[in-house]
Order: sequence, then C-alpha cells, then structure tokens
Amino acid sequence: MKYEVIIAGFGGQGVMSMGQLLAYAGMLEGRQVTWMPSYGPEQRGGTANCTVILSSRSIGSPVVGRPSAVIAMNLPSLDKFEGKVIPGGLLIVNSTLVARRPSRDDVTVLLIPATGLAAELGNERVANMVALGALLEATGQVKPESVLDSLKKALPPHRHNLIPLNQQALERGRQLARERLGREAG
Amino acid sequence: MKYEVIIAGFGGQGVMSMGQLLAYAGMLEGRQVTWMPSYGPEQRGGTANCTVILSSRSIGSPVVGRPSAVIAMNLPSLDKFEGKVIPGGLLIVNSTLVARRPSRDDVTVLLIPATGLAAELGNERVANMVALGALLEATGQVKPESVLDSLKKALPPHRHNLIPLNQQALERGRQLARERLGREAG
Amino acid sequence: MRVAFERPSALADIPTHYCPGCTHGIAHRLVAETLEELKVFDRAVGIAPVGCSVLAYNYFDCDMVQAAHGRAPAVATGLKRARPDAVVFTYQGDGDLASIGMAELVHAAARGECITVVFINNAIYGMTGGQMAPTTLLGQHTSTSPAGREPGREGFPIRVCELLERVRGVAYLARIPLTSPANVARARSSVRKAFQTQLEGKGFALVELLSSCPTGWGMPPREALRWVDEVMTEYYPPGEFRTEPGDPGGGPAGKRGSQP
Amino acid sequence: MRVAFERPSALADIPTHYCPGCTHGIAHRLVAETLEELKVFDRAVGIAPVGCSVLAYNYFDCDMVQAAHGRAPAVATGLKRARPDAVVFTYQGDGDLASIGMAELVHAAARGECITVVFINNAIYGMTGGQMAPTTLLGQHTSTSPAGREPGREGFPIRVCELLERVRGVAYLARIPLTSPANVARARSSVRKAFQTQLEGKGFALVELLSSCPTGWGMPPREALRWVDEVMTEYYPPGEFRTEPGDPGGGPAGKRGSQP
Amino acid sequence: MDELVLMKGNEAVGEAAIRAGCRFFFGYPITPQNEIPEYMSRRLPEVGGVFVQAESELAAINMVYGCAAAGARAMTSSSSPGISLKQEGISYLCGSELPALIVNMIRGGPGLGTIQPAQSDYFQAVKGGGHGDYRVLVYGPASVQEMVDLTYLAVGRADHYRNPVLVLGDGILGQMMEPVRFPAAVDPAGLPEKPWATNGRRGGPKRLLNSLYLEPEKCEDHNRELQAKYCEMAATEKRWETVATEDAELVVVAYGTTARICRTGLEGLRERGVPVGLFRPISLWPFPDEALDALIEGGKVRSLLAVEMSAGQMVEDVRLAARGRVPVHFYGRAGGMVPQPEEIQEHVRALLEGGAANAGGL
Amino acid sequence: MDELVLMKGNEAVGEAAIRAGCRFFFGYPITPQNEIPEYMSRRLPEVGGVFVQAESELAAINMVYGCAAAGARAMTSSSSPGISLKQEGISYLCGSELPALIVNMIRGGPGLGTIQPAQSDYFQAVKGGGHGDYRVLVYGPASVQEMVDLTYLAVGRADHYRNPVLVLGDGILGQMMEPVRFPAAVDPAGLPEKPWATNGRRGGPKRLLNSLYLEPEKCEDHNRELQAKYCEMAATEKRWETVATEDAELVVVAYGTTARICRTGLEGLRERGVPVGLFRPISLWPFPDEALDALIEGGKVRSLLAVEMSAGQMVEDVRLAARGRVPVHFYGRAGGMVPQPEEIQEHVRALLEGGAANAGGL
Amino acid sequence: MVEKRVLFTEDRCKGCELCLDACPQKIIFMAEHMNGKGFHPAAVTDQERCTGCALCARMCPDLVITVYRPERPTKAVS
Amino acid sequence: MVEKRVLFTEDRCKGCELCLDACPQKIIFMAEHMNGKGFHPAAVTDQERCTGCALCARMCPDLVITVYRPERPTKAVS
Ligand SMILES: Cc1ncc(C[n+]2csc(CCOP(=O)(O)OP(=O)(O)O)c2C)c(N)n1
Ligand SMILES: Cc1ncc(C[n+]2csc(CCOP(=O)(O)OP(=O)(O)O)c2C)c(N)n1
Ligand code: SF4
Ligand code: SF4
Ligand code: SF4
Ligand code: SF4
Repeated sequence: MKYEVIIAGFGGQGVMSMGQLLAYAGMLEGRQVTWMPSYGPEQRGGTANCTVILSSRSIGSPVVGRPSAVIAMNLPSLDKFEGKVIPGGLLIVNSTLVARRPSRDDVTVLLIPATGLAAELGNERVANMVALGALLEATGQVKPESVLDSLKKALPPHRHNLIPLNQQALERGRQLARERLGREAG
Repeated sequence: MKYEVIIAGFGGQGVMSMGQLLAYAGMLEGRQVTWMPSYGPEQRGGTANCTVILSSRSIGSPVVGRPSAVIAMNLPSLDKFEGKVIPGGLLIVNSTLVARRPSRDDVTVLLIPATGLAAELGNERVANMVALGALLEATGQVKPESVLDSLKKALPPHRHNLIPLNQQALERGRQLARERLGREAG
Repeated sequence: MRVAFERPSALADIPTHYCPGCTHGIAHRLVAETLEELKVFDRAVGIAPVGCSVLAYNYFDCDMVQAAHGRAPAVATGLKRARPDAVVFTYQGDGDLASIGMAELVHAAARGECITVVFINNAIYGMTGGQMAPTTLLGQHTSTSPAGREPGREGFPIRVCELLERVRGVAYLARIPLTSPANVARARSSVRKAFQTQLEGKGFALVELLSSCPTGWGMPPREALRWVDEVMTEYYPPGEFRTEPGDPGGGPAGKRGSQP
Repeated sequence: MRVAFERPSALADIPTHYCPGCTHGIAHRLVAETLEELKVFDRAVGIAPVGCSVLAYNYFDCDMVQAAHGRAPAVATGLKRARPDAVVFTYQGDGDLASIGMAELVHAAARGECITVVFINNAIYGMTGGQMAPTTLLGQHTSTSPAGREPGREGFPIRVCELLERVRGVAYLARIPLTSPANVARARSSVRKAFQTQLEGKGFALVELLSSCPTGWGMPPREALRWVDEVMTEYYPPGEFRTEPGDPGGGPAGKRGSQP
Repeated sequence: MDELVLMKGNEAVGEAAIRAGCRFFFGYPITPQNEIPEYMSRRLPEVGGVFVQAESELAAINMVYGCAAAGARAMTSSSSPGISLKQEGISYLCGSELPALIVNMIRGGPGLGTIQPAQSDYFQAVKGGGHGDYRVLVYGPASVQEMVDLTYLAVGRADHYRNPVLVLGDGILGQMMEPVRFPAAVDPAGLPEKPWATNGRRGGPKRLLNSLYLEPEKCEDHNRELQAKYCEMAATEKRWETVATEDAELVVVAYGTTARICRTGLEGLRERGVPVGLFRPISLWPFPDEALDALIEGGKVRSLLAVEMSAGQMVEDVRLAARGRVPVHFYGRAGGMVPQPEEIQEHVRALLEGGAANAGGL
Repeated sequence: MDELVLMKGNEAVGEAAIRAGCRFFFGYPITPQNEIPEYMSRRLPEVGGVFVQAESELAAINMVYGCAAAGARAMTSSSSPGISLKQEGISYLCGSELPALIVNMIRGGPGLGTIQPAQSDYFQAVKGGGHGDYRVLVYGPASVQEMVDLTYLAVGRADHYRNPVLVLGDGILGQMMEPVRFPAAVDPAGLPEKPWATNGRRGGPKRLLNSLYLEPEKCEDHNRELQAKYCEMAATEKRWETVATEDAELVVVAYGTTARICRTGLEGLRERGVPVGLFRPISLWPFPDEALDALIEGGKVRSLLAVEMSAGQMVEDVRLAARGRVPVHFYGRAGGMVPQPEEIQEHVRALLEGGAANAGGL
Repeated sequence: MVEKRVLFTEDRCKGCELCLDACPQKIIFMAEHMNGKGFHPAAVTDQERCTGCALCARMCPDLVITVYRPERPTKAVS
Repeated sequence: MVEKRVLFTEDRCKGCELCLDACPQKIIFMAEHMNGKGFHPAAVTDQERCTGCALCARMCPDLVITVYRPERPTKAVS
C-alpha cells in the first residue's frame, strides 16, 4: 500500500526534516520511500513543503497531486493544500499559528497547537515533532521508535542531547492526537 | 561548356587577384563563374591558390579536383598541381622561379618567365598579368578587353595609373604564348 | 504636514521577494530615486541579472530586460548602441558580475560603454543558497567553502573597484556600504553620479554597494550590517576610485622601466 | 671551438609555420631554454592556445595539450590541480588571453594557481588575419578597425599587467619587449622567474612579451620591431610589476575612505 | 548595386543584411567567416550603423540580445566553435522572443577541428544545441546569390516571428565569389514600430523582455505559446527545390554546397540515362518533410540517398520523412573534406547496382 | 556505506562518482543541482580529492578537460543553461578524446525558464548541442539508486572510450531522497595507467592531446576513428527496461522521472485489464532502437506513445525506430510541469478509444 | 491622539529591525503580534517624539515606512 | 678558409633580416639567391670577424643560426 504525505510550513519550522525523519523511519521499517522537497526561491519568506511517500511496492511518481495526509504548519500551507487531501484523508493543522478552521468535512481534521505545545516543552523548534507525533498516531504508518532511531542517525553525536526533548515532543503530539481521535493509549 | 582553372603561387604573387580578374571578366561576358580560394593558415609562407570556373550553365561544385588548366607561379605549386591537370589540359609555369621542367607529356605545357618579363616591364608584381595573358591566349576563354574592364572596376580610381602597366604585362603574356604555341597574332 | 519620505514612484508598489533585512531593497530604492531625481525614468532601461535580484524586473517600473547570468554588460552594450538616448543600467550581484561575467564587465568598461552598473557585493551567492562568491572573504564559511575560504584552496577574493580602476574607459567608480543612514546617503549620491556620468557621455560608471545577505551568511540582519562595516570594509575599502575619465596609468614596480 | 648558441633540445627540430620575422619564434626559444635550464622539461606540460601559436604543440617537445580559444588558464588549472608536480605553462596571444579568455585569466590569477602564463602581446589577431585585438593601440588600423581604433567606437586597449597587478594571487608579473638582444636577454630572465615562481609554489606568474606581427601590421619585420620599441612600449611600459606574492592593495582615490 | 557584382559569400551576407535593414553587427573573428565582420566594420559606419567587435562569441550573442531588445535589427556571425558558445544566448533569444540574424559558416569539427568546410553543425542548428524546447528557422543556401536572398529573407522572418533565424553556410559558401544581384534596400527608419521593444517607456506602458517563469504553470503556458509559433513556422516556412525528380528512381537528398556538387554529379548520370533526381531542402528547420513525402507517395522513388559533409545528421530527418517506405542510404564526408561529383556518381551507381547497401561513406 | 542510506539524488551522484574513483570536481552553482558541488566541497577533501568552484560553467568544463588530460577522473555538473555553456568544451573533449563525467539536472527552458524539472535538453544531449560530428554516451536514470549505478558506470565507460559520458537527470531526481546502496569504492591509485595522459614526459615519449587537424584529409581520418568508436558504443552500450510489454497493444515509451510516473499510471490501467506496457530507454544515446524494433516486430504492439517532460524530442528517436510500422503518438508537459499518472491514464485511454489521435499534450 | 508622523505599512514589514538602529529617537519597537507574513512588525506609538528625520525609512529595505514632517519642523504639532 | 664561427641553416631562413640589426660587427648580409622557401637567406662570409657573441642567433626567430666560440675568445683562430 502507498501512503502519501505533504508537510508544509514556514521556512524555519523544520518541515523538511520532519519529512526526512518520516521517510527514514519508513526505510528502517523496510518500506519503499521517497522524500521530495519543493525547491526554489519561493522557499524564501514563503512556504516550504515536502512530500513523503511510503509504500510496500516500488514507487512511481514522486510528485503527489492528491496526498493521503497533509500537515499544515501555517496558514498559507493550509490555504494551499487543504483542497488537495483525498476524501477520507487526514489534515493536521498547527492551530497555534492558524486561526482559521479547515472547511473540509470529508477528511479527518486534527487541530494540534504544535507551536504552543513545543513552547510549553521549552523550544518552539520542536513543533515539527509534535505534529509528526500526531501523524504517527493518526495513521500508524511508522513506529515512533523508528522515528527516534532515524533521529539518532540524522543528528551528529554532539547534538544527541536534543533527543529527549524531541522524544517528548513526539509523545506530546501522539498523546494529543489520541485524545482528539478519542483513542486509548496504545 | 565548363572551364576550370587553378592558379597557384606564393602569397605575394597576386594569384588571388589574377583569379578574380578572370572570374570577373567571365561574368562581364555573361557566363556563370565562381572563384574559390584556398584559405587558412597554410597561406602563411606556403602556397596560396584559387580555382576559377567559367561555364555556360549553372555551376555545381566550386571545388575542382581535376582542372582544365593550371598556372603554377612557383615550384611547390607545380609539384602540387602538375598531376591534377586533365589530359589534354594546359599547364602554365612561371619559368623564372621554377627551374624544374614539368614531366607531363599529355598536356600543353607553356613555360612563361612571368616574373622575369614583369621585372623587365619594371615591376615584378605584374607577373600575374603576364601569366594571365598567356592563359587567355592559350584558351580563348575570355577576351583581354574584359580582363581590362574588370581591372578598371577592381582598382580604386587613384590606382588607375597602374592600368597601362598591367595591360602591357597582359599583352606580353599573350604574345609569348602566341610565340610558344606557334600561333599568329590574332 | 508634508511628506518627508515615501516610496519612489519608479518602484512598483508591490512587496519584494527579498529576505528580511536584505539590502537589495535599499539599493533598489536608491536607483529608483535617482531615476526620478534626474528625470530619466521615462527613458531608462534596466537590465536584470541572474541572482536574487533577477526579479528586479518586476520592481523597477521602467522598461526592463532580463539578461543571461553574467552577461548584463553585453546586453546593455547592445541596447545602448542601438538607443544612445536610452539611460541604460545593469543591476548585478557579485557572482553575476565578478565571476561568470568578468569578461563582459572588463570589456564593457574598456570600451567605455556609457552605461551605469549597480554592483551589489554581498560576498556570497544568495539566490542559489549561499555558495562562495568571488568576493567571499578569506576564512568565510559558505556552502562550497565549508572549511572557510582558504587561499591555497579557494583563492583570493577579487576587488572589483581596484581592478576596474586600472581600466581605461572607466569614468566613475565608487564603493559604499549600505550600512547606516549616513552611508546610504553617500551611496545615493554615488548612484546619482554614476548615472550622471552616463548622461554626460563620459564613459563607463560603476557603483559597488557593500550589501548584506543575512540568509546566506546565517546572521540576523542587524548583525549582518555590522559585519559589513567591521569585516567587509577592511578588505573592500569604501570611497570613490574614479570620478573622471582618463588614463589610470599604472606601471612596472621594478627597475626595468627604461628602454635600451 | 665550443658551441656558443644552438637550438634548445626542448624545441623540436622542425621549421615553424610563423611568418618571417614573427617574434613567436623568439618567445618559443626562451621558454624552451628555460625548461632546460631549470631542468623541468621532463615534467613540463604546455597548453597551446588558439591563435598563431596553436601549433606550438608541435614545436615544444614536452607534453602538450591544445586548449579551446581563451580557456588555457582553466585547462592549466585542471591539469595542475590533478598533477601538482607537473610544471604547467600556457602560451597565449592577446586575443586568446585578454579578449575571450579574460574571465579565465583573472580567475586563475585570483585563485593563485601555480601556473606560468607566457603572454604574447602583438596588438592584433594574427591567425585570423589581422583583426583588432583588445591590445590594439588607439589609432591603429586593423581589418576590423579600418579607420583606426577610436575610443568612442572601439574602446581603449587593455593593459594586462596593470590589471593583474591588482589581483591578489599573482606572484610574478613582468612585461618585456622582444626587440633587441638586450631585451631578449631580459625577457629570458623574466621567463625564468615566472617558472621559478611556479616551482616555489608562490602563485600565479605571467610574463607579457611585447611582440611583432609583421604580417598583421603590414610592416617589414625590422620596422615592426622598431614600432614595438617606439610606439607599443609607450602605452605598455616594460618592467617587472610584481616579483612576490602579497596583497597589492589599491584603494579609493576620493575622500570617502573613512567609515562612520 | 542592382547590377551584377562578383562578391564573396561572406561579404554578400553582410551586404544582404544591410539591405534588409540590419544596422547592428556584433561578432568575433573566426575563420572561415572573418570577411563578414571585416566587411561590416567598413560598411556599417557608412550607412549609420554600428559594428562592435565583441570580446567573445558569448558577449556577441548577448549584445545582439540587448540590441534586439531595443527594437533594432541585429546580427552576429561565426563558425562552428563560436556558434557552440552562443547556444545559451540563442536559447535566451527564443525564450524572450527576440529576433536576430545568426550566420554560421560551418567548419569541420569536433573541437578545434579544421577550418575547411563542413555541414556537421546540422543537428545543433535544427534540433537545438541549447537547452529547453525551442526552434530557430534555419536556411541552407547553396550559392552566393541564395546566401543573399535567404539572408535578406531571414532578417524579415526574424522580426515577423520575434525569433532568431539561422543562415547555415559553410566555409566554401563564405569564401567563394559568384555574381550576385541584391534586392532593394530596406530603410530601417521605415520599418513598423515594435511595441514590445524596451527602449524606455517614453510615456507608454512598461515593457519587459524576459524568459524566466518561476511558476511552472506559467512557464508551461509560455512554452505552449512558443510551440504554437513553431507550429506556424512549420506550416508555412518550408522551402525546397527538386531537380529531375519526376521520374527518378533514386533521389539524392542534399543541402547547401553538397547539393550543388550532387547536382553536377547527377547531371552526368542523367546524361547517361540513369533515373536519378535531387531533393534539396532549403529550409532545414522546418525540414520540408511533406514535399519529400509526396515524392515518395508518387511511387516512382525506390530509394533515397542522403549526402552530407558530415557523419550522418540530416539523414535522420530524411528517415523521419521516409517512415520506412523506401530505404534511405547515406554517404558522407567529414572533417573538411568536400565530396566530388564523381564520388557521388560512383556511389549512386553502386547503390543502383545493389552494391553499396547503406555502406555510407566516411 | 554498504548499508541502505536515505540520500538526495544530487548527493548520491556525488558519492557515486567518488566511489567510482573520481577525485576532481569542477563546477558552478545552479539550481536544481547545487547539492552536487556542495557535497563535493565537503567530501572531496576528506578523500584527498580536489573541489574547485569554477568562475563559470565554461571554465569548469575546460578545467575538466585539463584534469582529464592529466589522466585523472574528473567531473562537472550543472543544469540546463549551464550545460549550454559547456557545449564548446564537450565538443573539444570528444575531439581530443578525453574522458569526463558530466551531469545535467535538467530544468525547464528555454532561456532562464524555471528551476522546476524538465527533460527538454534531450536533443542537446543525444544529438550533440556542440559543433561537429561527435557523440557522448547519455544515461537517463529514473531513481536515486539508478543515479548512483549509472554515475558509477559512466565514470568507467568514460575512461574505457576516452569520451565524455553524460548523466541526464532532472530537478526531481536531484532533489528527492530515496534509499540507496553504493557499489564498492574504486581506489584511483589502483586504476590502470593512461599512457596518453599529458602529465610530463618523465622519460617517456612526448604526448599530445589535440583536436586540430588543419589538413582535411587528416581531420577526416580522425573523424573516421571517432565514428568507429561511436559505432562500437552503439553496438554495445544500449540499455533499456520493459514493463509488461509481452502482450501490450499500446506501449508507452518514456525515460527518467517520466518513466516512473508512467509506470504508476500503467499499473492502474493494467489492473483494469488494459493491455499497455512500458518501454524505458536507459541509454538515451545510443537509443535502444533494436529493442523497440523487436517489440514492434513481435506483432502485438499496435501503437506507441512517447511521453516526455518536453515538447517532443525523444519521440523523434521513437519514430526513427518505428519506421512507420505503427503510429507513434506523443504526450508532453513542459516548462517544469510534471505529468501525473492520472493524465497518462486518461491519455492512453483516449488513444485506445481512438479519441486523442496524436493530439499530444502541451 | 497626535497626527501620525511615521507610518508603517505593517503587512509589508519583514521584521528585520534595521529601522530600530536607524532611529535616533529610539522610538521604534517590534510589535508583539505577527503580521500576515509571520513577522513581528516594527511600530511606533510615541508619534510625537518622531522628528520626521526619515532615517528609519532610508534604512528600511522594504519601503514599509512613510514619514511626514510638520511644515515648520521645530514647532510641536497640534 | 677559416673555420666557420656562425652557421646559417639556409633552408630554414625566412629572410626577415632581424639578425642584421643584431650583429654588432655588421657582417651579416642577405644573399642574392633564393632558398627553397622563396626567401633570400641571411649569410656571413667574413667568418673571422665574427666574435661569437651569438646576438644574431638570439634574435633569429627561426633558429637558423648556430654559433661557435673559440676556446679562448680573444685569440684569433687559425
Ligand atoms: C549560466 C548560469 N549559471 C548559473 C546559474 C545559477 N545562478 C543563479 S543566481 C547565481 C548566483 C547569484 O549570486 P550573485 O550574483 O552574487 O547574486 P545574489 O543572489 O547574491 O544577489 C547563480 C550561480 C544560472 N542561472 N545560469
Ligand atoms: C571560440 C573561438 N572563437 C574564435 C576562434 C578564431 N580564432 C582563432 S585564433 C584567434 C585570435 C588569435 O589572436 P591572438 O590570440 O592575439 O594570437 P595571434 O594569432 O596574434 O598570435 C581567433 C579569434 C576560434 N578558433 N574559436
Ligand atoms: S538570499 Fe541573501 S541576497 Fe538573496 S534576498 Fe536573501 S538576504 Fe538578500
Ligand atoms: S600572422 Fe603575425 S603573429 Fe601570426 S605568425 Fe604571422 S607575424 Fe606571427
Ligand atoms: S526596516 Fe522595514 S522591514 Fe525592517 S523592521 Fe523596520 S519597517 Fe520592518
Ligand atoms: S633572423 Fe633568422 S630567419 Fe631572419 S634573416 Fe636572420 S637568419 Fe634568416
């Protein structure tokens, strides 16, 4: 099966690395993966986004028109991608920065105050991990442990002190998603 | 009918302009003509040559492998082109500078001491006109008057004082050719 | 109340794509103000380079031509030769002007083309993401000089004004940092002179504006301006290098000047 | 009797294609003698340009590479970076080096590439038949400046040494006319220094040899040499411009040197 | 100059461009086309034009770009290596939709090659040696008179389409002299205004000449417009000549100098009753495929022979037009070698006798 | 690095080149391939190699020329406009018979175009954008793993043939990350000597690397040798992949990124029983024409559809291979637009229903 | 409330803070809230302390600032 | 006849006359005859006046000239 995620936000919000962690985790779990960034000067000031595809079979097009899930870390991203999610898909919105409520009613909407929760954890920059946690919880696409393993591989050793914080953020996101989705802790 | 001439010699011997005069004269007489120079750095120090084609019909290839006539103003030119003249063709050799006698016996050979005769006329640089005169006489391809008309067109007005000398040289060439060919003055 | 400062009408009233604190915006304004002040807006033609300022064609409200990377001076030459009454300027970054475009720059200068070159020296390639520029300082870290520019590996930074100072055909040449209101005022006067040089038909004119690239340098904008003032100006001394056409001379330093 | 002068063995024993009296032949000999003298012939690699000296690859008996027009310094860079122990020289005419090849020249110099450039300045394009060069003097008639070079039309001649003098990365720089036995002796010593600079790893070295092109100029060879001495050296003063690496500095002439 | 004059191909090209209203030349010397810049440096000042010897071919094509942007008729010329250096610029001219006359007097390659004539830049010219989807009109003259006529035409077509037009000659065509007659001179002052030209707003709307479209949707739209233009060219600009093809069983396809050499060869064969004809493409892009198609459909033709001064480039366009219906043979010379009529004759005879099945020269 | 790593195509190309023994990189930044020079500037010093940021693409290709002349394995990379600037240099490399790895991560054109992915430099790559008769081996990878494998292969083939080899990717292939496994590292010190390399005679015979042959006879001989080499390449270097072509009535022909998009689309059609297959050229020059020929001769195929991110370039090679036996249709997107699998499906369905007869996208 | 002497087109502000250093009166500050672009915009509330020198505007790369000057600059404005 | 001190490889000479100016003894002259290349070659007959300074050779672009010097230069040679 194929699962396609678009992650979008401001330049500094870590949307690219969020996607890479997801892809890496998928790879560790033996799946086919591609990660594809938007590239070019639009990144400057505007929004950046990336697409992650996780699949059991070899992946064709790395460019996705209609993703299974979207994480919108800011308003322009929500505006741009809300309409693209497939019916029955998932839409995660960073509700700290996005005041508007999504209008789609044929998709699962998760409003996650990712930036706020990250700030509570002491560092706004882990908002991406909060959002990623929510995605993992809502979709079960990859295991949180795989994401943490990926993080260990991705961070240089002298940055490994950041791992606990990231782990907390991931957990926080999962937890909130569980609550919002009305699920029991797994 | 098509008549093809290759004129070859040292850089300064005026072989290019000799060919141009011939072509121009042909044009004035209403014939199809092309003039094609050898070009490139070989000119430097080595020999230069040009090909003139006179024809009653539109001219195909401007590059001639086997000319009807060759004028060799120096030894390297004779060495290079002697073998190329078609059987029954014409070979004019500037015998002032070329000691060697041509070995071809299936072509008409005219040994014309062009440089020497030109020097006698007071200017070595009209050796080309002497040779051209010989060609005109031997082949009848264009009228001497046409060559002189061409010369008038080619020379800038302030150089028209050179015309009489050129005319003399042309005449001298014709005359000698007549003698060598055992012809009567026309 | 009267207006003490407002947007020059020669600039389109749209937001730019430049990063926060990028001095490209200031430089644009100076050029636009000059076009108005000299009343040449209506016959101005700008040549946009390839670099962060490629979209300058959207911001300057005069006629604009987008040129291939580095070739703006050649494009300007063609244009000016065809329309000597047009006021032609190029707006070029350091990669565009001093790396790939070095030959076109030096030759347009040597031909004494009556064009005005606005040269934005930010010591880096902004648009492509922070690679080394020919003006990157020694020791400076960029994405293609990751260990810091080191002469044995990456060579020395090129000083464009010092170089062009030796080219006959150049009539105006100045370098000013865009770091403070006072410097910006100086820069404006230099930009003006560079256009006046063209209007008077004196020859080639270039103003080098020492600029910041907060994004490429990885510095907050204010720190970036301080870096310009404190570090860049050390290697790139500001000032006017040439204010009139003439033979810049220069000659051998050694003892062999005499002829037998 | 001992031999006071004979052909250096680094030159192939074949006639050259150069015109009578063309000083390319003298320049070739100086380079060949230097390669022998410094005992580097066996690790020398020459880069032949496009120009009358394109066939230099036949004359120099060391390894030779023929480069695209103007790109010899880039080719030399690639070669030297791959084999730092090779002794790499380019041999370039003024069209090749200062016109189409200006960017490659300035940048190889700024990178301080340890290569030696032998620059033949004959103020014209010889090979293609006498067109204007970037070094053609004002007033000089060529087949593409038929009315004589005029700054407003054809721009000013470029002085390569004066220009490069302002480039950090340059370690040796000299200009010598090939006009008399005494000057040829000077030129030889400069060529030697330019190679020594490379051997010592000091940086970029260039010798400009003021040369004649009797054919392109339409002058007998001896008159051509007089013209070099009397006319060319006026605009192109001979001498050593740089003998050591270092920062050439240069700075603004105007009053804006001070920083707020 | 309405009279017949004897003129070098290179100079004739220059004069023809001037006659067509071109007053700006930007170029760099290279054999075998030096007479073009040399002629222009003498002639242009006489007619109030401008000649600039650029510092390189790269600079030259970009000067043409700027000059065309100002609305003037501009040209450049070079030969093979120099034309390679212009590829980025040609792509930009097409992208910004700017007219230009570009002349390539081909010499043998690759690399520095030789200065002798060749046709080995055919692919570069007709398929596009630069990046991106673009097309330039390419004309392949076969005589000095045709150089004049096609150059004259090219300048007008360039303006008409706002696209560069390439005249593809070779060293022979540039160097040879033939009698020519020039068409009437166009006064550039009398040419229609170009409302898109960037020469200062002068009270009008802002103009922009540009090939950058960061958003791919816009860039695709732009490409669609360009393609529509190229389709129009393909529909209306094909030119060709046929010689004795009506009853020909073997048709030689050749352009430029090679075509006239082939004609001489074929005339000889015809005299001996051999049923051969000549198809001469004059526009190389668009290639006159329908005309060739019609010839094949005529049913007489049993095979085609492409002859080139290259290792087999135009032959691909011949094959594309032939679509497998008749065998397409190839005969080529390279590196500056010029085929002789006798060679063509021999090769044709061998083919007709079934001997040289596509052996193909070189 | 024998394990699976997640890597960007651009970085993977760099690492693959290093693994193949390439220690010299000369290049100039341009989107979307900046990660190649950036990666090389970090990695090469670690392995004793040299990274030089050249002043331009022109300088870069000529540095590669010099470096290859010294006998080293050298590479450069760029994207479309930058590759146009390298055309003269590529022609010189071929003329002097020097090996080189050249990577083009295509972006949309013409001119400055867009930085988004395209395949519109196909003609330039396979027909030769530079002057003269020459050929370069061109590979068109379709995944990051294939970028690695073909880059690795390219370095070796370049040395084998003493000829540049071009890896033709696009913005997507350069920017995307996929898991890759690298082949074993080659130690450049262990590579065979190159007796022709000019690194100083050192007691041996003089060596000369040159592409000038003033005498046309010699230049033609040289061209004959080059053509013989290209013939050998054409005979031995064709690569392709087929997917479900055995019983396909319509075969889509596509390379690179487009091919994988088509595969996704075709899989969907196959699931619904539509008899479609995919023919994917991997070597673009030489184009795998015989394999396509065999497919057509198989008799099942009733039509071909070429799909490209360009306005119709590869389709000419498909037509040349098809020789009129089956209709060849075309569907293309341009200017950085990437086709979607659904588009392909729709277009195929319309074709099978006879609706979109060669209407052809764009 | 005083008439505005210095006017910030808030949505154009990229929060670069260059105007802060330029203002001799040091009356410019960065607002708490974010504008549509996600930046904290520069602002002045102390309008009467603005002398109309326009130095901030001359440093602003984004033409965010318009400055008005009283007809007689030295006199306090109503 | 004296042993030759200065030797001209006549066929290589292009008749440029640069050696003429270089010779301090002014003993070089251009021969009447032409060589194979069509040039009047330079020549010296006055061999004993040659001092072996080799200045001519250093100016000759075509390496036409080889110069020998007596072991003790000041002494006249047999
Ligand atoms: C021929 C070509 N080479 C490279 C590029 C890629 N490129 C675009 S902008 C740029 C450098 C820009 O740097 P600079 O000129 O310093 O301007 P900045 O972005 O810093 O303002 C480069 C290399 C290109 N578009 N075309
Ligand atoms: C790309 C390219 N452009 C132009 C030429 C033609 N060309 C050959 S040599 C030359 C100029 C030679 O002049 P110079 O470098 O001054 O050397 P000289 O012949 O005077 O020694 C030119 C323009 C070429 N071969 N390649
Ligand atoms: S990248 Fe640098 S130069 Fe470009 S807009 Fe941003 S700050 Fe300015
Ligand atoms: S043309 Fe000039 S530079 Fe070339 S060989 Fe002759 S004299 Fe020398
Ligand atoms: S300088 Fe301009 S953009 Fe920057 S903070 Fe001040 S008002 Fe905003
Ligand atoms: S310098 Fe040399 S080539 Fe010239 S005349 Fe003397 S010997 Fe002959």
